[in-house]
Amino acid sequence: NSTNTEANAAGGGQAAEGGDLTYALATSPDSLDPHKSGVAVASRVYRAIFDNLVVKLPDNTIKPWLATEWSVSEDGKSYTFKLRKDVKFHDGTPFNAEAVKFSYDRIIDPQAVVGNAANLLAPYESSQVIDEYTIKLNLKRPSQAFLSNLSVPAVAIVSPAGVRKYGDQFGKHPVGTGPFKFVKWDENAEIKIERNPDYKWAPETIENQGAPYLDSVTFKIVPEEATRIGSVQSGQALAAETVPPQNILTLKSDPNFQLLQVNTLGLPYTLFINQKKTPWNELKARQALQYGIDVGTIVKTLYLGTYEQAWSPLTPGIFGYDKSLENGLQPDLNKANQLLDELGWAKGTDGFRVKDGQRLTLHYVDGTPNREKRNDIAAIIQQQLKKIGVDVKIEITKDIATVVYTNGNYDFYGNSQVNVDPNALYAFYHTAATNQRPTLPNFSNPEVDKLLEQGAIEQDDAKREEIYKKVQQLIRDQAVIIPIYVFPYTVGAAKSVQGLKFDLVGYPLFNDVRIQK
Amino acid sequence: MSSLLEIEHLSVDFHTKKGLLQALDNVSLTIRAGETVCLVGESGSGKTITSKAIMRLIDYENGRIAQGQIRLQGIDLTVLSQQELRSLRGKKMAMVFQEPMSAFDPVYTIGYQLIEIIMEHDRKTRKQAWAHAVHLLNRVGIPEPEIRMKQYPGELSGGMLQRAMIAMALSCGPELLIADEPTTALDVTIQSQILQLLQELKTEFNMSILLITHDLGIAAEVADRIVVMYAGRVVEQAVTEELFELPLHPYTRGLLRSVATLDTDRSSKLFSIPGAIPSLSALPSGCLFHPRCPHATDQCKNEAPPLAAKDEREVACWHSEQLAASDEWHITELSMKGQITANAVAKATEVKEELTNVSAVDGAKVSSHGVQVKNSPKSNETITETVQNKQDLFRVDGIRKYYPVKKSFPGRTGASIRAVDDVSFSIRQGETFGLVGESGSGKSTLGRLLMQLERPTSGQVWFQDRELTRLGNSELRSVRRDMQMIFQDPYGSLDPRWNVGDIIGEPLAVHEGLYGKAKQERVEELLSAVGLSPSLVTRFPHEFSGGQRQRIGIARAIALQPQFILADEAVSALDVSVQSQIVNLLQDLQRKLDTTYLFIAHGLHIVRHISDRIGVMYLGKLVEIAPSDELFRHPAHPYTRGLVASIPNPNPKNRRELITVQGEIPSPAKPPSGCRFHTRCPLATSRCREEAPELTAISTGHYAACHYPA
Amino acid sequence: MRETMAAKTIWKERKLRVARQTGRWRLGGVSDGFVYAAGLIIVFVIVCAAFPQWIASYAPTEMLSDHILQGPSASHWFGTDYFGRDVFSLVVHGSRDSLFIGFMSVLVGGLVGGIIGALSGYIGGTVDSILMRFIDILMTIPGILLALAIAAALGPSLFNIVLAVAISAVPGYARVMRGQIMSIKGRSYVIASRSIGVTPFGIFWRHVLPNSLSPLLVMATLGIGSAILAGSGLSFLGLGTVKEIPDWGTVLSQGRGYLTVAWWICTFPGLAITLFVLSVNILGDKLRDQLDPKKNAN
Amino acid sequence: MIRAVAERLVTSLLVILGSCILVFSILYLLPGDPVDSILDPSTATPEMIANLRHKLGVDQPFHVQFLNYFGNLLQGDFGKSLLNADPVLPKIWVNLPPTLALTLAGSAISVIIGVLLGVLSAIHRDKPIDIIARIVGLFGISMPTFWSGILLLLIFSIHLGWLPAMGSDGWKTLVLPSLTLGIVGAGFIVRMVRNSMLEVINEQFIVTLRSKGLSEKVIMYRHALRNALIPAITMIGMLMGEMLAGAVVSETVFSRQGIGRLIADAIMAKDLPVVQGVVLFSAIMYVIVNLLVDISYTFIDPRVRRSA
Ligand SMILES: Nc1ncnc2c1ncn2[C@@H]1O[C@H](COP(=O)(O)OP(=O)(O)OP(=O)(O)O)[C@@H](O)[C@H]1O
Ligand SMILES: Nc1ncnc2c1ncn2[C@@H]1O[C@H](COP(=O)(O)OP(=O)(O)OP(=O)(O)O)[C@@H](O)[C@H]1O
Ligand SMILES: [Mg+2]
Ligand SMILES: [Mg+2]
Repeated sequence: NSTNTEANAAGGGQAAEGGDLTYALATSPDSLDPHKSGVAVASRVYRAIFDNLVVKLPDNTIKPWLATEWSVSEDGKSYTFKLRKDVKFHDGTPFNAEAVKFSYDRIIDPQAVVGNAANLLAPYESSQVIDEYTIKLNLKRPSQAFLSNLSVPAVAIVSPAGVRKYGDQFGKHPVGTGPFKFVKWDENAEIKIERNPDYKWAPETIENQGAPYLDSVTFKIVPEEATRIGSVQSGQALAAETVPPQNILTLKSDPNFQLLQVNTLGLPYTLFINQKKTPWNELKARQALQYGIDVGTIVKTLYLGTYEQAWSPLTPGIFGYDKSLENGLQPDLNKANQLLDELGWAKGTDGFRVKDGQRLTLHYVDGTPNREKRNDIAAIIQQQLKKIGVDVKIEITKDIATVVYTNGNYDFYGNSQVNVDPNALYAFYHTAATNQRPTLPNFSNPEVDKLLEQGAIEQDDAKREEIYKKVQQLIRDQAVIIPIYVFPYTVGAAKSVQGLKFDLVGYPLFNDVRIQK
Repeated sequence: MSSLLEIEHLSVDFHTKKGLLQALDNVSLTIRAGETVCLVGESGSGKTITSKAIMRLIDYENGRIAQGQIRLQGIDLTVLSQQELRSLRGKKMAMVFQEPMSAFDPVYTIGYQLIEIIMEHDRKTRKQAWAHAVHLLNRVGIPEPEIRMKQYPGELSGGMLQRAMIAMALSCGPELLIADEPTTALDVTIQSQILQLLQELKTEFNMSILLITHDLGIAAEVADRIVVMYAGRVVEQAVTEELFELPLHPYTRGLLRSVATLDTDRSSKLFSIPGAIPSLSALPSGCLFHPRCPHATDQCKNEAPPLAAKDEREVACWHSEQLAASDEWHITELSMKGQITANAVAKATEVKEELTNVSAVDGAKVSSHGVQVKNSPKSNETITETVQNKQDLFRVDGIRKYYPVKKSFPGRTGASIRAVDDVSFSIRQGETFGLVGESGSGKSTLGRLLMQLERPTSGQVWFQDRELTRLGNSELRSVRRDMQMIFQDPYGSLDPRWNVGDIIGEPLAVHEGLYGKAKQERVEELLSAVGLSPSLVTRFPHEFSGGQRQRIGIARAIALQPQFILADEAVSALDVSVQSQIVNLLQDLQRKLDTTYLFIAHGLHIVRHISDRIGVMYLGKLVEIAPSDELFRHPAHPYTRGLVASIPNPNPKNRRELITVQGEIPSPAKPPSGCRFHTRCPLATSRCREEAPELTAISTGHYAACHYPA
Repeated sequence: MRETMAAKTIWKERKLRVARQTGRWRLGGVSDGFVYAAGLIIVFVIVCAAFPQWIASYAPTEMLSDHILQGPSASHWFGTDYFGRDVFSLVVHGSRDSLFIGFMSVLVGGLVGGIIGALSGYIGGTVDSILMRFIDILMTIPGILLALAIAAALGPSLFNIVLAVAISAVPGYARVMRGQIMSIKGRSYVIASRSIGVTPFGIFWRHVLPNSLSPLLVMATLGIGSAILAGSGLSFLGLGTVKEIPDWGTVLSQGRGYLTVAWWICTFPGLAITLFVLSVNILGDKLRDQLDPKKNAN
Repeated sequence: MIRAVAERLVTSLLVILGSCILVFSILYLLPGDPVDSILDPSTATPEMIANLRHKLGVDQPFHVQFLNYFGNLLQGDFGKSLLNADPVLPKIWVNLPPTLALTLAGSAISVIIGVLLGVLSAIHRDKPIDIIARIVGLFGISMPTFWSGILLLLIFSIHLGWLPAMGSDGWKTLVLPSLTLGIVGAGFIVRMVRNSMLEVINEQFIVTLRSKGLSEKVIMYRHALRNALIPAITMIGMLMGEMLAGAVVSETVFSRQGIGRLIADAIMAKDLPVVQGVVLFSAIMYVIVNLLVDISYTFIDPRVRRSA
């Protein structure tokens, strides 16, 4: 799944130890407390400060990290981990079962912390310290995703002493067991982390099992695209993340720079059709959208071939991804028009369709700012759907929470999610419980519901894979969504930067990095 | 005497957007060493340009010397570079300007600006320059020069500044001093002080003076020779006595006759040259003065007369010889003996200007709308008599107006400016009451209090039988139709966005609800009543000259035929000849409408001419009230005597010591104790310092507030 | 400092005359060539806003997806953008909303500010104190922050941008209007009307107001420029709007990321803004010269 | 004098308080919720949201929040950021110096360029220098700041590599941002200085100075300029306010640390205590700058000194 990851590993030259890697981030992290932070950019920083119990490999196998081995109970409701004994937090306190218990309990404690980590840890209920280096985690119900989720940075292990010491301010003074120690955070300017010399518990995905080669990493916060790329070009930073598509091509062809790119895992950027709203509650209407929107052109135009088109509710590379969906549905204006005609929507003089005096409109809600050119997608879709007589009304709002999640006032809303397990589909496509918030597509299909429930607990990987493939096909056939693109994490870097790698979900790993003099 | 400055055939052009404009044409004049030459002429005649041309300052105003030479001690200034000129400016020739307040850089001290020029021209150290500057300030009569050196221009009074300006001009011992209207901006009392100072300095510094003035009185007092300019040309020059004795050019004669003196007969009309000076962009053909000249012939219209020499004097008129020989020509006879009859005026002023002569409209259509016309113009005597029997129109009782001084300490009641302090008097129905006094004495404030434009601090104002000070705002508004005002500043008192018809029609619309055609008709009548063509209704104020604008203001004031008109410095901003036109108009209107005037002015002769009774104000107090002639004949208060004596006398044969009232008017925020005048009074005693004199009658109708009235 | 009042007016009168005369010779203002050029640009832009379809050769919404990011050529004078839209057509059509932002925010801001300033200046006293403290308060908050807060809170829409820019412009107009009213209030023609017995409202309406408006007018003219700039600044800060036909500021701020690969996308709208604002400013300067009382010569 | 200053301080305090109240009300009354910036709406459950709202106190009615905030403020407590519980005051202290450096450098550039061009242009009226200066000035005020900033960045950091593209440490990083900021101010000052110079040059006292035989240089620079600067200084005072606004853009383009960016981000996130804190500071700065302007008047213009 990662095209360029290895490209530089072999690069010759005398890569020296030490040095400072300046790394330009696109936005400022909100907090470096993994349990609290809600934004991906923060994970890119705290990934280097914290470790998890386990690590997940691209082939979807799970390997030890802070845990050396584990076992699952018969009923799938409890996990027992044996922990490494040689691990210390940056503050010098030892890592042990207490620390694991503390961390996980903190995640689900609604008083101490409210954050997205809680969702990942979802069926977790409590834990039992068996001995200093053995811990048993108890779940409310079996979950096949649980172990995978433990590899996600957001459920990393934090230092109990650190949390007690800094309290509220832990996010500004993170203490973990990771390869780098936190040094300082200058608001809106930079975050600095330094090498943890004691580090020797890297997972097997990392080549360098010892302490990192670099002395330090300095994350610069550079929101303006041109400036961020400019900072690499002018030598002020050695690497910059999230290279806009138009610059990817230039950087790729520039002999002084390299471009690293890795696709993220989880749900691709997907437009959800709200089935609560007429006429989109009718299959034919939704299918008309499937045929009317030319996703290929959108992706090609906006991302200039640097992003891959998404075909399924899941991204490629994730467990259970159905590759057969790729290149399946092709845009077809005639079919789209025909479908709408069949529903009785007739084209008026202005080109828009009307039925019972009502114009066929599609309320397209998107957030601001124009992240990953998502607003531009809306603009193109508006023009494409105009051709089949649908009047797209775009609403760009800061207040997604109210418009979309509270009021459900949208026909079309796009979202994506980084995840490591197909169980992520559950939250989006399983019928919402009556007292729960409705899902984005407001989709309710007994067959899909059943499959998703099975998938969550099915222990046989082959069967589980089949289940999710079925789910993907059903969602496609029911025209629940329009998948758009798979987001690649891109980094533009000077040629001198070597050994920069990414984990499964696309977060950078600095353990192996060397700067060539 | 050798000549210091020789100007020969000087022509000056200005580059303008509309092309070349010739401001001076063939001007020649000489100034001999030690001589005082006066340049006179109406506003716009090119006096200032001439002076600036000498200094070559016109170069900075897009001006260019097109022709001619200016030689200062034989050096031709017209060919020098600016660099070379700079060494002459301030050193050999220096200038004093009209308005001292704006002639100093406001952000540097007086001392700095004096030292600056000294160090520029003389090799002196800072210390020497300082000492020299102090010496000069002392010499020009500035008290405490050391302190003044450190003060900023804004902290000195106008008179002080003008003295400092003179000190600055003298600092490098110039051979030629050019003074451009050095006293126009000052009070009469200060004016005479300054003129006296100039006279003294001239001999002391052995300089020549080129004095520019529009006041012939001043010229008569100080000039050795007079050069008369008109529309950028010299029309006449002569030795002062000769010029006053026998002017050769009709323009000079007109100017001389326009001057109201203390001796002119008050019953006669003031003489005025009709029309106005032409603008440079629309000069008439032939003799430039011909459109305004009663003696103009076809020759005058077609051919420009050359400046011809005639025994020591020069004149540019085709007919000067025959005119001078005629009987009527002699001025002194005419004006001093008061033989100008209304008819003569009418004849002299019958011209083709749009300003139709006032007497021409006399009794014309004005009557149709009830404007009362008294066909038998009474002699002055009779007016005064009837007036004395008439009732009081205004009665003012113990009125005061205090303005709080800008408070820097809130809460604490700070000192206040006592602009008007306990004044009581009355104005009779139909009379003209004149109000004189130095600047800041409270004249305008008193006027505003009468009109109830401001509420008094205490005291009462009675208008007929109503106590104005008690009326509410809306009641007052209805009373206002009986009291109107003519303003000092003819430009500022007309809304620039309104046309003449609307301006004059405003009171009609407000009080009589007239609109449209009816209003227009009335406006047209009013226009002709003030001597303007009714066709001008649609014009805007900026399209008129100062005099015409003042007529518009008057038309507005008389629109409702008010009982009372306040004229606050109504003619002060105008040229002499125009002043006369306006005064005549006001008097005519009074006769026709039986209006009562309160006439505020600082030009004493004008006040004397128009007023029946005069009040003299000093520092918020009325110090003397008397019938007009009486006041000038027998001034009782020393202040009044000083004022009267300060008036320059347009009779060169009768020169006298000018200085009369010493010093300057004190601040009304801290008026002196006792008699407020005691600080400047030559007769003051300890009683005056302690006890404030009351206004008491010293003869019938003559009141003075002095312990020792004359 | 005391001054002889009479002489002062003699002076005023004379100075006025001299100034008028010298003014005529010296105040050429901006050289006429520029003024004409500016006028032409403004007229052209207004025509663009009114009848964009006459001038633009493509619809601004037409996305030629196989012609994206093409440089200027004969068929696309200003090149194409990342959607494959014709940049020239975008600029032509975008003029409408840009002008709308410019004019409307000046209108709203000028009206509100003008009214506040007029009330404050004419009534004076407590009303003045209260209104001016309020204006002071507005002044302490930098305009764009206020605009940002409003736009952020109300969401990005053309109307909200106008509102935001207008509100931030209010204090400026209020101050100028107040100062002007206070100076006109003391003029002798106003006192003349008062002495005639015109009601305070009548005086205000017919004398004070008309004579106070010209600096406000000049300011408003110049304000059109700043409003357009402020609007584009808001787009830049992420509060722009997504519309089928974007205004200049939006095109500019959205195209800025392409500056290195396709300079034309943001250069032309940038130039359009700059040229238009420049023209408006030149005209404003000219207007200032023209309305200058010194220029009111015969 | 002391009382005058005291009085002024009191009104200033009232104004500052007023601006806090105003901003508080605007942010409170308009829709949106800081919680949305903290929690990912796609995964947050309603009870998580409710919990957080309660914790932050944003579920309280207006007057309670208001009184709480101002009560704390009076005790010197500026509150904590709603987003990450950072105390506001240190945040401001960290962000203030770079912004001050930026605005000061920007103002310096404006003033230097503005006054220089303004004077030259007035003295050489209608000559080529004048026309060039005025065009430069007009461009300064006619270009969107962010655009000119990005252009400068492209030219000087990316193409020429002379200056850093971002950051806020060292004078080098100050050059481009302050230039971006300064150009705009310079445009206004050129205009202002030119106009007031022309007005001063027409004054009578300039003629007097010439009649004294002083050279044009002395007249223009020693006399005319000083007089012309008086109105320009007010302008500079007002510009400082604008500078802060400009700083928002300049700091964003050049990724500088600073309160411009701080407040822009806080406004977007509806992080009330931070916005309040910054507004309070910017109001104080505004008041101080205007006080400084007034004081500098008394140095340049003796007329003011007297009436004070
Ligand atoms: N810089 C200039 N450019 C063009 N014309 C000018 C200039 N200065 C003065 N004039 C014209 O030259 C004529 C003479 O002006 P000047 O100032 O010399 O008159 P004056 O006799 O001094 O009048 P006043 O008594 O009003 O001072 C006037 O008509 C005036 O319009
Ligand atoms: N509105 C005001 N506020 C404060 N002081 C005032 C006001 N009006 C007039 N004064 C002061 O009152 C005094 C008298 O002024 P006023 O204008 O009545 O004098 P004046 O005799 O008309 O003088 P001038 O001949 O200069 O017109 C002056 O010292 C003046 O400064
Ligand atoms: Mg003159
Ligand atoms: Mg007066």
